[in-house]
Amino acid sequence: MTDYSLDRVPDLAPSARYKFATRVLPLLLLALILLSIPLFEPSRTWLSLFNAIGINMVFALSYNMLLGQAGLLSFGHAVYFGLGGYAAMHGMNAIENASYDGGIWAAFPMFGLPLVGFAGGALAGALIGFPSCRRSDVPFAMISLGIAELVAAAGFMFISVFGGEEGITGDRMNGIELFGLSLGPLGDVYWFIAFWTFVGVALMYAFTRTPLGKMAQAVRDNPERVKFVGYNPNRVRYLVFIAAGGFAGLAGGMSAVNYEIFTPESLSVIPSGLVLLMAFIGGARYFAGPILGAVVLTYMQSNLSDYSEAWLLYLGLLFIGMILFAPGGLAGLLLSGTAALKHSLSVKGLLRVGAFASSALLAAAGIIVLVELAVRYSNGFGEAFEPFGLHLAPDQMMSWVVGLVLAGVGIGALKVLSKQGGMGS
Amino acid sequence: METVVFALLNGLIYGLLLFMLSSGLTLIFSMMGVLNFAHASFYMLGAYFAFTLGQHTGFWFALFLAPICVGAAGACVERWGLRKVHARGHVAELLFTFGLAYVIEELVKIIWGKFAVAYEIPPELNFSLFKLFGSQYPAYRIFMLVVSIAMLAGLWYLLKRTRIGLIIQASLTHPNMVAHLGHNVPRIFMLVFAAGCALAGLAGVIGGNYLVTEPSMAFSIGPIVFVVVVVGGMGSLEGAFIASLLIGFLQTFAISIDSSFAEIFSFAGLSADGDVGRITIASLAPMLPFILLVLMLMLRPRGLMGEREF
Amino acid sequence: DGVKIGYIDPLSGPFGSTGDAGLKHFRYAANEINAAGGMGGMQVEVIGFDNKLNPKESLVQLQKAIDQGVRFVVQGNGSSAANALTDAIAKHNKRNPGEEVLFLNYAAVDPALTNKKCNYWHFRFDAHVDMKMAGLTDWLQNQKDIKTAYILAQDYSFGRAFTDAAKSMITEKRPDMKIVGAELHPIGRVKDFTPYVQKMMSAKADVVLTGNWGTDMTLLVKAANASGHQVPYLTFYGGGLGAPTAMGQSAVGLVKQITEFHENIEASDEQMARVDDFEEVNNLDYYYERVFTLMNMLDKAIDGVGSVDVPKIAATLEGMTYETPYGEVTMRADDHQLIQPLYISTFSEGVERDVENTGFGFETDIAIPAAATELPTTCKMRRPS
Amino acid sequence: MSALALQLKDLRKSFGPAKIIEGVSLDIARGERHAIIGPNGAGKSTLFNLISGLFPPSSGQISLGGKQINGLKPHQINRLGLSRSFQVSNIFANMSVRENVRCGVLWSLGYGHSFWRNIGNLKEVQHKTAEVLEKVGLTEKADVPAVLLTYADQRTLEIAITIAGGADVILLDEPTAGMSHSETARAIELIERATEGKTLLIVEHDMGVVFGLSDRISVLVYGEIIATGTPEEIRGNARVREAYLGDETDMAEVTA
Amino acid sequence: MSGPVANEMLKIRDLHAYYGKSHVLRGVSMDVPRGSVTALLGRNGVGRSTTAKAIMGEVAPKGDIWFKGENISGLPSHAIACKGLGYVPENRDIFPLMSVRDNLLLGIKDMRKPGKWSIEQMLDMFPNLKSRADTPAGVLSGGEKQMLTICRTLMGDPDLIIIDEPTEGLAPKIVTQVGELIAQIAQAGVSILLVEQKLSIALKIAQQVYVMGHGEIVYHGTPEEFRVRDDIRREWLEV
Ligand SMILES: Nc1ncnc2c1ncn2[C@@H]1O[C@H](COP(=O)(O)OP(=O)(O)OP(=O)(O)O)[C@@H](O)[C@H]1O
Ligand SMILES: Nc1ncnc2c1ncn2[C@@H]1O[C@H](COP(=O)(O)OP(=O)(O)OP(=O)(O)O)[C@@H](O)[C@H]1O
Ligand SMILES: CC(C)C[C@H](N)C(=O)O
Ligand SMILES: [Mg+2]
Ligand SMILES: [Mg+2]
Repeated sequence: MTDYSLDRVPDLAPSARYKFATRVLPLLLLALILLSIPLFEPSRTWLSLFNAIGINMVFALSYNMLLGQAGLLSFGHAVYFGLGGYAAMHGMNAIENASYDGGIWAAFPMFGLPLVGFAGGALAGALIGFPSCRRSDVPFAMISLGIAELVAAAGFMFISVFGGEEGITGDRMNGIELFGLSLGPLGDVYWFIAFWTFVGVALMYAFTRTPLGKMAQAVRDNPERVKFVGYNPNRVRYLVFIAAGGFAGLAGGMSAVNYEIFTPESLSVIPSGLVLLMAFIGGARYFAGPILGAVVLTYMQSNLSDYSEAWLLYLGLLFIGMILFAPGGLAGLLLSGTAALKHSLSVKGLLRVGAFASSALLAAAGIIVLVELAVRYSNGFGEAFEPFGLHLAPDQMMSWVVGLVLAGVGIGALKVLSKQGGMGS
Repeated sequence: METVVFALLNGLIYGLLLFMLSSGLTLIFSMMGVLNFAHASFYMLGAYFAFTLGQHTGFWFALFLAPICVGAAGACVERWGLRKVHARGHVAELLFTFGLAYVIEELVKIIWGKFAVAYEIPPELNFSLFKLFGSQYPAYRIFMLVVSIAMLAGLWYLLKRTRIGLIIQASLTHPNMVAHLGHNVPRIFMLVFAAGCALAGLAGVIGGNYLVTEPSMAFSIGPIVFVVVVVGGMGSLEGAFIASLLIGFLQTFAISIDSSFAEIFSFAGLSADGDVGRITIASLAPMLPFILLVLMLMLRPRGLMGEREF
Repeated sequence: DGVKIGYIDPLSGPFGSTGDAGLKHFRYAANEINAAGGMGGMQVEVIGFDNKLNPKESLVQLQKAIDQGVRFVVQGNGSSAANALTDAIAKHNKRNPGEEVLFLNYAAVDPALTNKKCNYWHFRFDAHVDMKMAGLTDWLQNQKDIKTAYILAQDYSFGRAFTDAAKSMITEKRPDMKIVGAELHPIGRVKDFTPYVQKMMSAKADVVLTGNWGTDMTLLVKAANASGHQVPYLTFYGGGLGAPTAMGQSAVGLVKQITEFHENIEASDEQMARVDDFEEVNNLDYYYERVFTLMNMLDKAIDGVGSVDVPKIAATLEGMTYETPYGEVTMRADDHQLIQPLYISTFSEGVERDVENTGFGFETDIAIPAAATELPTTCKMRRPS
Repeated sequence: MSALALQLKDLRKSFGPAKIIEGVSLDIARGERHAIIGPNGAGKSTLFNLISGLFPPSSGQISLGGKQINGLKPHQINRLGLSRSFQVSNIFANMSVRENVRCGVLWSLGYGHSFWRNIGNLKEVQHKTAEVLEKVGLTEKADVPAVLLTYADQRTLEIAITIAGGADVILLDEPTAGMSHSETARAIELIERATEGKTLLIVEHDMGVVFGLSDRISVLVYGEIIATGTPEEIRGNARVREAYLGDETDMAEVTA
Repeated sequence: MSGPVANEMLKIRDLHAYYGKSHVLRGVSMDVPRGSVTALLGRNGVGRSTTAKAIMGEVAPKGDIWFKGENISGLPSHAIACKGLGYVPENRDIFPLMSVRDNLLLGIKDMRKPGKWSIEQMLDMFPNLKSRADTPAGVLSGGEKQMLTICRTLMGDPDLIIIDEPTEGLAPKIVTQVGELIAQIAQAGVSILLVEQKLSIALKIAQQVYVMGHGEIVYHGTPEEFRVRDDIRREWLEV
């Protein structure tokens, strides 16, 4: 069976340079970014945003192990995030108690809590995944939905474990310190989050390149055929599910330390839906997609919500727009945009990409004006929408016309452009 | 006795409401294979439309107009949205409707505000029909019963007596072939989706004032509707009917049982302290449908009456 | 540069309208104070933060509020969120000396907040569960023809405290009475209370005690109404937003509430003018007198300190007395619990001032003087040195 | 070790009331190339599905190298050294050709579900994959996504995945269906090369292929084997002719 | 370009079609006279099926397609079918879970207008199908499936049927039967465009033959003329 001879078989492996550029470089870049952020001395607001982004990155990537890699659509991934987080919360409290009464937990640094989260998430994945991974596609999605509802409901019921409506809280400033971080101030927490974000991203990336990771992709593509190359697709799904649960738990552990509270709500369908949005909007087909999605969505969630009450509407519209016109998500758009530029680095090509981008912007601006006007109209406080020094009052016909015209021209231009052939062709 | 009768009556009404909600979903699901995540959002739209229309035309006109408006909204959604993702398979469709649910909820908040609106039962129906064990039985519930039975009958006819069902089922797997036989598949899809949404809208008109009309009403009832459709069995109207009633009864019976696990255990000679003992059967009620869902999918994925797995 | 008050309560979802009503009270009070020159000469701004009634989200919003320069956090809807906030604020104050934040609680009434879990940075301006329950059960003591009681509350710390208090106080004050049912239901998730009401009816309860509020109260009353349940309902929040509309004629004489305010309590013309103006401006019933108490006491404290020096303001608030339109109130220093007069009132017809334009309103049965509401505390207050 | 690679004993399968396979018994020796022919709907693919574990048989026995395999799952049977292809191309559409083949290789080299090894560093896997690609002539297209392959190349890839795991018993279901004559010829040559020293069970309608390639032929008609024998015996069998091949003139034209 | 002639059922001029970027049909022109059987021959992959799909609107056509004097290029598939063009695709596409009878029922375009053929008549004509009228069509044998698709198309009363490789993958014996069926339909007055690879059938029943190569028509003649053109066969058909 192994009678191949080295000289006869061509070497198909990619060059070392290619490998470095596509596999090592991005991780180095990530590390660089994480390391350089504190150099800009971000404010508390920014730090809390970065911390939230780090948590969501790991969470969204873990979700994408299911959706993007194994092709499993889950509406209940927050269950593993939450259970991991709860495990970490209990760990946190155990460390606190041990710091008074002693015990083995006294030797466990707060910094390592995400590992407890990982164990919790993976264990939950192993328990829940066992029955649910016997199905795929829509039945799997429905099972995940049912389980999320069940676990969340149980969360409200088993008070000693989940703390009921109020959840359980803890104090991260206990136990032994690692790397000289007391974890008290936000700046310390940033290093903690940055460390685990990097570890999580790197490990999940490595996972895609293992035999199991590759077979997960095969299962996504064609589960039927996988059976006939010696693999049990259910087993492959199950193992990926456990890993995804573990990494979700890791994110949960990070979140436990960051917020020092966990409530049963975080096990429910709502955060599960949000992580789905992140992975999909970012681009489930690409490894980096969910990272983009996490950045964009977390930013929207914490900042856009200050500017506009309708941010969830924008989020929904963005999501729907992605499904309809860009199933590759933001990552896909970026890639095809750069590819288009690279391929036709002509004036015409540039003009095309530019035209696309500007008409998309125009349409977006129009829609935003309309939505914001509507929000203000329905609030009835008589407020005006004042972007860039403009004064658009909802009770003036003119404002609405502006919005309609912008949106109409933008959408019309997009239509014309796409009729002339897809982007970049 | 009393308890049982009440539980039966309440379960029946709740079950019928669930059926009204899920019948449209069953229609869409069985014919188009689309598990419409936004179905409950159309239910919500029905309630809000009826509220607004009712202020101008009165309840009885709204009862007809609102579902038509919802159906039209559904048709638009199909025409300019769902149709585009159809070719990319069920998961893409599911995701689309998932996003749609978000959008509808936010639009409702913008149009009608973030809080409940005062959508009330019409005065003509706001009286108690009879008295049972000292408790009144409102006429509106009988009205709900009548409407849902009518819905069942109408749908039955549509599904079993016309060729539309066949055409759509065929076009699920072989859309091109069906077109080559001369059937305008996209239009039929649009009509079916619109009809399903209109049914949800009707449920909203009727359920909105029976319960509450507020922006989160879709989200809170949505998952249960899936339970009904899945437990009833892929695309089976009878199944959906039975499952609705089953879940209705299950939940109301659970609420009316007044014992906790501690009592049950001690009855069995065991002792249960702490959390498990504290839990009452009644508080398990909201979980029961989902337990049923998960068990059903694992043990009998075709559901109670479904002809095929999905 | 002004006093920023962060209002962290639900502003969307099932309890959104309740939170919104509270915010309107705070904004009105702030305007009043600003018109009179502000707090210590500084203008007051009340910023709303939507916590969706979720403790974790409350902390996220708290973080945001602090980042925006908020030093005073007000919250009330939900003891679950209050418990999380009081913890988090204590931790924040410990970790960020010089940037302390004060938690002024206007409605979360879990007794633990001023007992076991009391902390220096938390002040409560509403009477807690045990205080209110004491009032209601005192009334029960004289109703000898009421023999059976049913308790319904939401399943979270407040609801559990309500149930515990009801059970123990009834057994203590009316040993002859029988508790025929005590039920905790998930908060904000019951859509139809008919099964619960029918359970009460089959259990033959003579009286219902409920701590429900927000939509849970509205829906409960609606179901009771539809089933024709004609027994007294002893409530904390029967006059809360939406409930009176749902009650209507059939609740007259039956629904009672215990509060620090209702519109038909004797008060000065000045106060009544404020009530009228509030209702006109906001198209909403004046409900939270304690919001004005809170804001005015804070005003008084800041006026005294002269700057936004939070630890000093806290020290000034401790033990402060203040004259409200309904009598004198004291912020008890031992546990930071406001001691104020309470009123038991009944939903009635033909009252002077109605609620929610229903034609019905509340009428006082019993006025409980502030001193009589006082209960001992287990709080061991640790004050910063 | 049994001398028989594959043995079917009174195998039966029905779907509901429809009896599709009605008592098939067949002995296939090690190293034999055995073709199964028969009219459409005779149950040839179903027979393959039974052997490869896609469906459990209603009754009867299947043994692979003397070991009972009926009732085992497809992946278990595959691990025992039996691999099959499909009548309709069944490949990993979104993966590249190389990744497709690699999926076929992984289990047989013992990498199973490992998640601690970088697949890029598994020299053995790379070589085996490259070897299979070379053998079927897809090396040039190694990095092309499988969906973009021409039909004939997809059929070839189907065969490549099937043989990649190095199974001893290979089942091919109409490997040349839809191919042109020259493509068919190439495919047959490939099959001959790839299955050297292995046991081959093949379903084909192309009589040229069948008669040229196989050592023995079985004719399956309505779920029953009506004849088994060498190509000459089958050609001369009157029953086979009547049930399947039709009269001489037609055949000449069809296979011309 | 000349307008349609009354005698022509189908007239195609300079038809192009693309799959993504690949240019598959490069200017196909051909005619199908009323009441005739026309065979379209060619190797695998030269674009015969694509021609059929382009006519039926399944692949976007560029060029002119006149059917009964009307340009149908660019219409949606169902509209083309409603004009009287029947199509039997190469993969048969029966509805496997539905009964044979339901499959036939779906062939009817408008239930209100009874067509030339009734389901019962159709079943009487094909005893094989009749005995399985109520079984799911998925369990039919390949030959029966092929008959069913043809019958189903007939239920819609087409004036012209395009049949794509009806004998592909069929056992030799069944091939003959299907050939007979097609001849029978032609006798009933339905025009037929037969897309084939096997010469035996095509040459037996067709009145004219087109040969396709690389997306173009490379030969046109009668079967008699074609039989002697070994050069064409060798170059374009590999026989
Ligand atoms: N859906 C498709 N996408 C891309 N290319 C296609 C598609 N279908 C066919 N092709 C390509 O177009 C060309 C013509 O295909 P067509 O199916 O028309 O050939 P044909 O002559 O009917 O051959 P066959 O014998 O395979 O049916 C082929 O090269 C084929 O690979
Ligand atoms: N899962 C199934 N359920 C019901 N009937 C089935 C199933 N699979 C196959 N059949 C039926 O079994 C019979 C044999 O089918 P099979 O695919 O084995 O035929 P075949 O000999 O491979 O024919 P072909 O040469 O056309 O590929 C057919 O009538 C088919 O419809
Ligand atoms: C606003 C209030 C009704 C809140 C409630 N009393 C609680 O403590 O949770
Ligand atoms: Mg077959
Ligand atoms: Mg073809």
